[in-house]
Amino acid sequence: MHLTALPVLLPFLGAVIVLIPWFNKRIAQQRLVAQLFLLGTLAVSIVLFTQTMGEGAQGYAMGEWEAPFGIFLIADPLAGFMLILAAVLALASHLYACGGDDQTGKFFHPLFLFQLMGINGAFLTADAFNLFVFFEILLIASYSLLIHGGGKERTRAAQHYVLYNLIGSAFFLIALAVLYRAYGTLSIPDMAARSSSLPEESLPLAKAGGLLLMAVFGIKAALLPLHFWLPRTYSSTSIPVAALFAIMTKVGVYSLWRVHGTVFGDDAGAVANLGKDALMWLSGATVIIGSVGVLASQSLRWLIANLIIVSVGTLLMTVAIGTVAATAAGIYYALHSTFMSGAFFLVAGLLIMQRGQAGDRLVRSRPLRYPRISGALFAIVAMAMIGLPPFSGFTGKIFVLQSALKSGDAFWVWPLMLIAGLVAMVALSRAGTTLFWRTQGAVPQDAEYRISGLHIAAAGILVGMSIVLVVFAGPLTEWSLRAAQDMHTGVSVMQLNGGESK
Amino acid sequence: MKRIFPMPIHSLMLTLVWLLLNGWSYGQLFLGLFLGLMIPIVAYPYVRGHTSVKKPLAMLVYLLLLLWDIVVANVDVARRILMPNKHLKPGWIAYPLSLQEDFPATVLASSISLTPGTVSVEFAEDMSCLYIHVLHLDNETSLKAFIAKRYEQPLKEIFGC
Amino acid sequence: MLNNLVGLAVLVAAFMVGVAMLFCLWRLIQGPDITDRVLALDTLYINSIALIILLGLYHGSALYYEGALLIAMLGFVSTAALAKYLLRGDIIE
Amino acid sequence: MSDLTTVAMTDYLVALLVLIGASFMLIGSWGLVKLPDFFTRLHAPTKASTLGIGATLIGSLIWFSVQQGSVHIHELVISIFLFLTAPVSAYMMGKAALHRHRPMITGTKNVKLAEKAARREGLKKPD
Amino acid sequence: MELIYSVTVGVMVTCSIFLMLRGHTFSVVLGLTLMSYAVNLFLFASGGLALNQPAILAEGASYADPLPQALVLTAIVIGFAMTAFALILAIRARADLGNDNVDGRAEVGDVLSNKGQTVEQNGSVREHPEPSSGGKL
Amino acid sequence: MNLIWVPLLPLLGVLIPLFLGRYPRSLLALGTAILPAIALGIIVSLIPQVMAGEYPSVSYEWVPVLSLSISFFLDGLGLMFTLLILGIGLLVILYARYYLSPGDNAGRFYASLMLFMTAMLGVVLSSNLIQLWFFWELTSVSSFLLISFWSNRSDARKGARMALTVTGAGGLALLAGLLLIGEVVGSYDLQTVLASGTLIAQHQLYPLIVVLVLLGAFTKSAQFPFHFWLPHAMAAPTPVSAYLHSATMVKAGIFLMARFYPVLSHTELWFALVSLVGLMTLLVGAYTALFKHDLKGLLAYSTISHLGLITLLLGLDTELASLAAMFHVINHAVFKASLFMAAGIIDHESGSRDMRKLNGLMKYMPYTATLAMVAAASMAGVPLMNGFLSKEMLFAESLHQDILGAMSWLIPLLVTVGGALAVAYSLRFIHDVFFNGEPIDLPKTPHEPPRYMRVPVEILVVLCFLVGVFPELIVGDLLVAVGASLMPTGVPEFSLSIWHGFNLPLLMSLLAVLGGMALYSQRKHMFAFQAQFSEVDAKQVFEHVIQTLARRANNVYAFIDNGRFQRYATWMIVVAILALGMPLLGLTSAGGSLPTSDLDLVSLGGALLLIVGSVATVLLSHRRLLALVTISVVGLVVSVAFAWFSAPDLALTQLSVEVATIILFLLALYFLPQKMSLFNLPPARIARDLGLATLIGSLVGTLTYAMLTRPMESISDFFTLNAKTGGGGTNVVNVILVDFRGFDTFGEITVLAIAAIGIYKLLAGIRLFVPAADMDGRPWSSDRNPLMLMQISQSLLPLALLVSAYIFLRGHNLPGGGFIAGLITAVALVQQYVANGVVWMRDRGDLNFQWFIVSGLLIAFLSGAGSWAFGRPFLTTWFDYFSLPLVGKFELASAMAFDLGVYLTVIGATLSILTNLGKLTTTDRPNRGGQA
Ligand code: NA
Ligand code: NA
Repeated sequence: MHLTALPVLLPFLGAVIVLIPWFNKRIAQQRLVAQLFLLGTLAVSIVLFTQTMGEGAQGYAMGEWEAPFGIFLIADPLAGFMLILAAVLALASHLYACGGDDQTGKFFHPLFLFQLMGINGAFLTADAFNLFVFFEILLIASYSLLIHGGGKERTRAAQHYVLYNLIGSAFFLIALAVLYRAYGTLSIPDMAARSSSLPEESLPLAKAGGLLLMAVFGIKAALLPLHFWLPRTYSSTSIPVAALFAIMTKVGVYSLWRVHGTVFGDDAGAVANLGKDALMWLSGATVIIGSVGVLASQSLRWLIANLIIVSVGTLLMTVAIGTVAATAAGIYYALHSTFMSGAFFLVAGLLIMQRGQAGDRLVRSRPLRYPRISGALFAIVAMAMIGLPPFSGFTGKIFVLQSALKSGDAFWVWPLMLIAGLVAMVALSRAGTTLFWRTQGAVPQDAEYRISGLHIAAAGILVGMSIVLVVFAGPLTEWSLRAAQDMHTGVSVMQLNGGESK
Repeated sequence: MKRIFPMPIHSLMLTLVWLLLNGWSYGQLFLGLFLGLMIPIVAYPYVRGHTSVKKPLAMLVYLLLLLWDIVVANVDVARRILMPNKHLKPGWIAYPLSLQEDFPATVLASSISLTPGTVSVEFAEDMSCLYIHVLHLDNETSLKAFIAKRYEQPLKEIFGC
Repeated sequence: MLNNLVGLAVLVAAFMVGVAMLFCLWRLIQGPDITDRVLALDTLYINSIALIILLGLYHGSALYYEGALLIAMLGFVSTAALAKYLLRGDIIE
Repeated sequence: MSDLTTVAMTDYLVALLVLIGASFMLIGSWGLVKLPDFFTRLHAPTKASTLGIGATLIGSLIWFSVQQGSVHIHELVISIFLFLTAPVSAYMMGKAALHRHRPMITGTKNVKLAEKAARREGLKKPD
Repeated sequence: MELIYSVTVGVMVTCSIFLMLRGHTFSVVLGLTLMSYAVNLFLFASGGLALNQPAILAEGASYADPLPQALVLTAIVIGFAMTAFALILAIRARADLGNDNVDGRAEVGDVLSNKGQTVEQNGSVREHPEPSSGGKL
Repeated sequence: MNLIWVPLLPLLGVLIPLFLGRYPRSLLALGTAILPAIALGIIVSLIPQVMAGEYPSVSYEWVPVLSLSISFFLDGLGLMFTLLILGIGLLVILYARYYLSPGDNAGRFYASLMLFMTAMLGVVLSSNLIQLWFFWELTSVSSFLLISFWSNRSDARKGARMALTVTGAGGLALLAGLLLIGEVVGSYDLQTVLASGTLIAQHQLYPLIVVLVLLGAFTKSAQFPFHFWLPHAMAAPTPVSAYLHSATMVKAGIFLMARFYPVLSHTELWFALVSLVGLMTLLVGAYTALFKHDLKGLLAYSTISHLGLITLLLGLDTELASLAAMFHVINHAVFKASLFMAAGIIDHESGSRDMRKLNGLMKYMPYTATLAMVAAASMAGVPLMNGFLSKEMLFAESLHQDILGAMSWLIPLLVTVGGALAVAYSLRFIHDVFFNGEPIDLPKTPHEPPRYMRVPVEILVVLCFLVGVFPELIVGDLLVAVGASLMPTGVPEFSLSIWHGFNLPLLMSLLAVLGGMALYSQRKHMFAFQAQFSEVDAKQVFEHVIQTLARRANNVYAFIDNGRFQRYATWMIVVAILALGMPLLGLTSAGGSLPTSDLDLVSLGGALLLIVGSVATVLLSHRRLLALVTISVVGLVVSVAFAWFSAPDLALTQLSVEVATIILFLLALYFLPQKMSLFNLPPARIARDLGLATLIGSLVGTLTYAMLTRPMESISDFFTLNAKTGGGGTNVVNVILVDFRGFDTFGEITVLAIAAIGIYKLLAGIRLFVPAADMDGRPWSSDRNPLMLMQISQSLLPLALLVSAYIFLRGHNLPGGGFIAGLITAVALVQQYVANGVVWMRDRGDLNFQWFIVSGLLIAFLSGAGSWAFGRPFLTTWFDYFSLPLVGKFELASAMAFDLGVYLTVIGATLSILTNLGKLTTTDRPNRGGQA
């Protein structure tokens, strides 16, 4: 019954519990509690997902106030997908962190859980301002996680990331204010319902607000030219945090789906498909710039960060296409690209631990101590990222390509996507051969080059998702389609109030 | 007793202020008393051992006197502000302190500052004197005598030192 | 409701306080030293208290009172902190 | 009848108090503009905070008490705060000004005392 | 009234954006603070301007729109948390990188420090060498 | 047996070598060979069915949404390729057992080989377009692993990457082509597609489809100009070259062209493209082969040439030509695989592949030499060998075309030249290696290889001979079956006899042989001629291209992203300007239909204060403390403005936050440089920034005006109507905060708590710059705790706590609430720190902020979750009115508990934020900081 609220409240409660001073010096207990809560969140997310697939969207009226006045959480299949995605990613990243990264500073575990709370809240909330609040939660948690472990590079990156996002938050508020004035409501379903009948006078406000909000989500999603924060942030933070951050861009994309897909969707009258053209151009440009970055990258993490930009650009192209099929493709692609980005960072972490001074720079170094397992993981995740079969990248790529073909957008989507794939192949084959094969000297035997089973398991979980995504591509793509349909249909205010008896 | 009721005068005054804030009712009285009890317990560690007021009544008289002085001095200073600057004769005096405890000295300095025309700016390190800036310094000795008689003397009695 | 006499007086008073605030603003811009500016800010706090009380009087509403109370409490804190900064740099040491 | 007179009386009183308060406010702030050096200007806010606010508050107090028919004296708390804090603010700003060796107009008496006091602030006057 | 309100908000936004485009953390945070004032005023304006109509029941017949007020309240608090973080981060950056440039690279013309010292966590004080200007990443 | 086992068995076979890796080499090879052998058995058992035209097939659903299924079928074309893949594959497994040295990781080698075999089988058996592509890409990937097998060698890594890149690029084109075909046909089922020839040919996308599919085929089959990767793939171990780069993978492109022959051929475009590219490849390959001194290099270019030959045949517009192409696929696979194996033996037993050193090997390894010479004869197209037959067919068919119109006679001529070149390089292979004097400087003395290493070569050479002599008997039926795949409408009559009488093709053959001999005899001159041209190393060119690309990318990247925050912020602002500006541009006037209200003097004064304060903040921002003072004015006036515009709660909140912010700034300022130069930037920059700022400022201002003058239908009335009855409070704003939108507040205190934690982290282990002097270089005062401040602050604390209690308790009905109360408490406590110092406070019991935060958050959570006990959603509030004697009526509400949580969190977070920073400098700071 309260299931819909639990993906937000469980991480919160977990965070507060591990924040109790008793835990301060008890790292093992912190890990245990955090893992339990993460597992709980995953379980809840899965149950919630199956429920939404069975019974349709689940609304949850915070404070039992009816829509559109109170704050609602809505779990629909799309949200369910994202929740599971976030939970699995968080679980694996956290597992990795338990290998020792969590001890390089205080309060890792509460922050990690708070981060998940913010992300899940953003996925669930059906209220525009509440979305802002959850954005802030996930942002402030990300600021704090970003600097975990310290170091000059992290400070430098944090400086950009924090200040940049603060400006973004200011714009978010401006956009919300304008939209509130135009719509007189903050509930996203209510806004969607009012869109087609907005008075003439309010249209400029609605448009200005909607476009600015698109820009704000574009910042999170790393849409060109708002993507600059990403590479440095992702490549300088600690490995498990970078892995978790892989979902951050998807929050932006998701918000575009949620807000712009419904409030400014096809049925929105005079504000229908607001900003779609701009999104088309910019998403394409994002893919290009990301690819340029991929070619230019001098270190593995920088490379991964740019690959994330490419994948986000691809995702945004599906948003720009905007058909149900494209959204479905986007959903599946989001699952794939998020898991793989996270997995790639964890794999990079394994390599960094084995390469000593060389770190993740793409230069000659000593041979790896565990070439087989790290090589296998690297190969899988790299192939998935490029879009080579038999891993999830190829299904994702084909899904997107097909949806673009059906909507008549192939002429611009295809060349970009295919060339980006080629660029990724060039860069990753170069990086891979350098990292694994351009070696000199003997295999180091010192303890510091050792990696733990925990690290490998964590990376393995995420890398394994690319196989899961392919093996179960059948049902997953069908579910994506269902989720996309539900998303485009939207949930009406009436449904919300009917679904939740007062 | 001290632990439960660390600052009885404070408690009373707080209850009073509470009633000032909320108006009179039995409910507010209870609430005020409750807060008057609780707050000192919370705040007690952070309040230095004040020199306590030995003669509360004299304190009241002192305050009323001060109030009157404020009114009178305000008018005087207002006049000086409105006059051209060239008539102004600002100056400094070092008032020799005979009040040595911190709190009474603070009250004295505050009184001096509250009455317009004089501002207590600094204590000597050894508390031997109080440096006062005077907006219009006519007669240094009479001012010192005035302060001593009007403020310092009563304060000595109030605080019993 | 406010009657004409008091209403007029309050309006005039508010205007005077407003002018007083502009005087403070002048000092704030003019300086010449940071201490002058802090002083101007401190005076602004006090003027604001008066303005808010007058506002309450004008509207016949007691709701503005807490605002004045808070400025009285908190204005002091910031003046003290600014002065402490000028003296010691480190305000919490 | 007597009620009406009371109202009229309090009206005049309130109006007067409010105007007095505002006048002192204005004069204090004018002093801030007009007075020649920092230390003389330091005297200005005390006017505003004592009689200026005081009179206004009493005006408000009387008016609300009469209007609402019950004693309404929470304005006093503001005064308590101001009376407690204004001297400290002045003291702190004065100390800062001494520390910073703010110049005084020529003709200020006993400047040496100020220098002596400033020594407490850990600095000799630069030549 | 509406006009002057709008002009004020506009000027505040202008000033804040200009500050944010300066290259120093302090200016940027200052700009952000100013921005949050402006944004709060803006958000507040979405409910319209009302004189003497507080959203307290039984005070008057009509009320100012309470919703934007609640939103602004939340925004103020969040803004405070964010400003605090950004400011402390600026200190951290100064400590780690030796300058207060937003990019962590000192530029010619930056005032680097007033002959600062470094205090170690254990309390010992040591002279901090003047960071060289024009340092590169 | 089910067809699915054919690709599945080799896939399972990947695991065997991985597990047998440490066992003896023979066992490993045997273990690896078992499963493909079974698969071959299955295929052989299916041959009769295929010959009868009943194609075995199997299909499982996989991803219906993508039209991707697991579907295989076996037709003649597939059969021919399957036999090659499995047959030669088995021979290669045997051969590699001897070829690999003990130092090589044979397990990995065999596993990769099996993976490749699976991929190849998948390609030729697929009956789903996307699945075909799936395996197609898998061949690229697995061949990458095989080429780079000796991964410590730079040339192996580079060769592998180059092969991957080129074939990968082709693969992407192929994917596009296949998806287009699927879209045009409406099905991704290959058999449906193959039956839709006219549908595709008449579609407007047909040219694009042809180009894309051919790009895939040409890159894979090393057709000019994509041929350059193949020679560098020779860095692979020789078994790999024999298998991938002669028999199978490079034939995948040929397979693709053959596979889609029924639907894509028969147009000018197809024939022109395929034949010309094939011809070009044939000539370039053959010519280059002649000059290669490396044995494998010669064979590689020869392979390119023969692939061109096959392509050319597929491009000649006759049915017999395409049959000949298929025939040559078999022939070339057989002789070239054996030649590679022979070359491998030579390399293995002599330690060199350089034909300038290898001489007279006939003496040292006569048996191997004989085998190699027979195979080379086949390569040259000598009669009685299989190569002769297919080449004769080429010569014959080259006469039956009109691709070049009037210039079509060029084709037979050029084909003959190609034949001559083939003869020449074959001659060189034979003469230069096995005769031509004595070996020079060989690392080893050559000798015959182990017995069983020769077996694969023997088998293949015998096949060359048998096919050459009994073509009809051995491959006749197979070719018919293959023909049925290419030409569903019917296979033309053809004869595979070795003797067709004296005819033009035979003459051409003769010419080719004579010309080749002539060429070889004049080789010295030719080598000298060729030596004038500097040899282009494709690997270096490729590497150079990639590096240039990376460098260019780097430049572009650096140009776009200069790592400067200002750049990023500028972009963001530009985007915001566009987002806000576009909709506003269409407006004729910013004003809407609502009437505006009059301006009063106080508002004007307030606006003036705000404007001047903001501008002053900018102008003074280089003198930071001053800027701080001016911005405080702005903050103060904003709070007064909130009071002015009927928002007392906002005024209170803004005020308390304001003070906390000032303290924070002051704390921060101590550790930051006190001054900076504001305008040290070029004036153009200042102007630009100013322009941008003004632009966005004007837009936001306009938007404000537009908002204020437009009517709105808001949901807000609900809140005023229900605040008292539903939320139990008269302060609607507070009821919204703790009830209607309590979830926002819940999030908000979480933000505050996280900020506190984050700030704690930021300050951990920080090494601070502590200024010894203020911004004017003045040392700090020595008076730590000014007397009056100390004394009065302590008196204020209880009072402040009382006020905060007051504010807290009335919040629900009047302005106030937990947040403001919390801030007041926190500020009052901070004031104690300011006045008395950290040490003093610590001595009196330090506050544990963590507990404050935790208990605050927990209370807020529990007050929200408490409603669960009553079956209500999170944060559902409860309130009721009670009455007690004397006290009278009072209200209790669960929202108060929530507000208490807010209160505690705010205290904890604010104190933690402010005092943690303050505490940093405390550790034994010398009293006279200035003179320390
Ligand atoms: Na005085
Ligand atoms: Na030779």
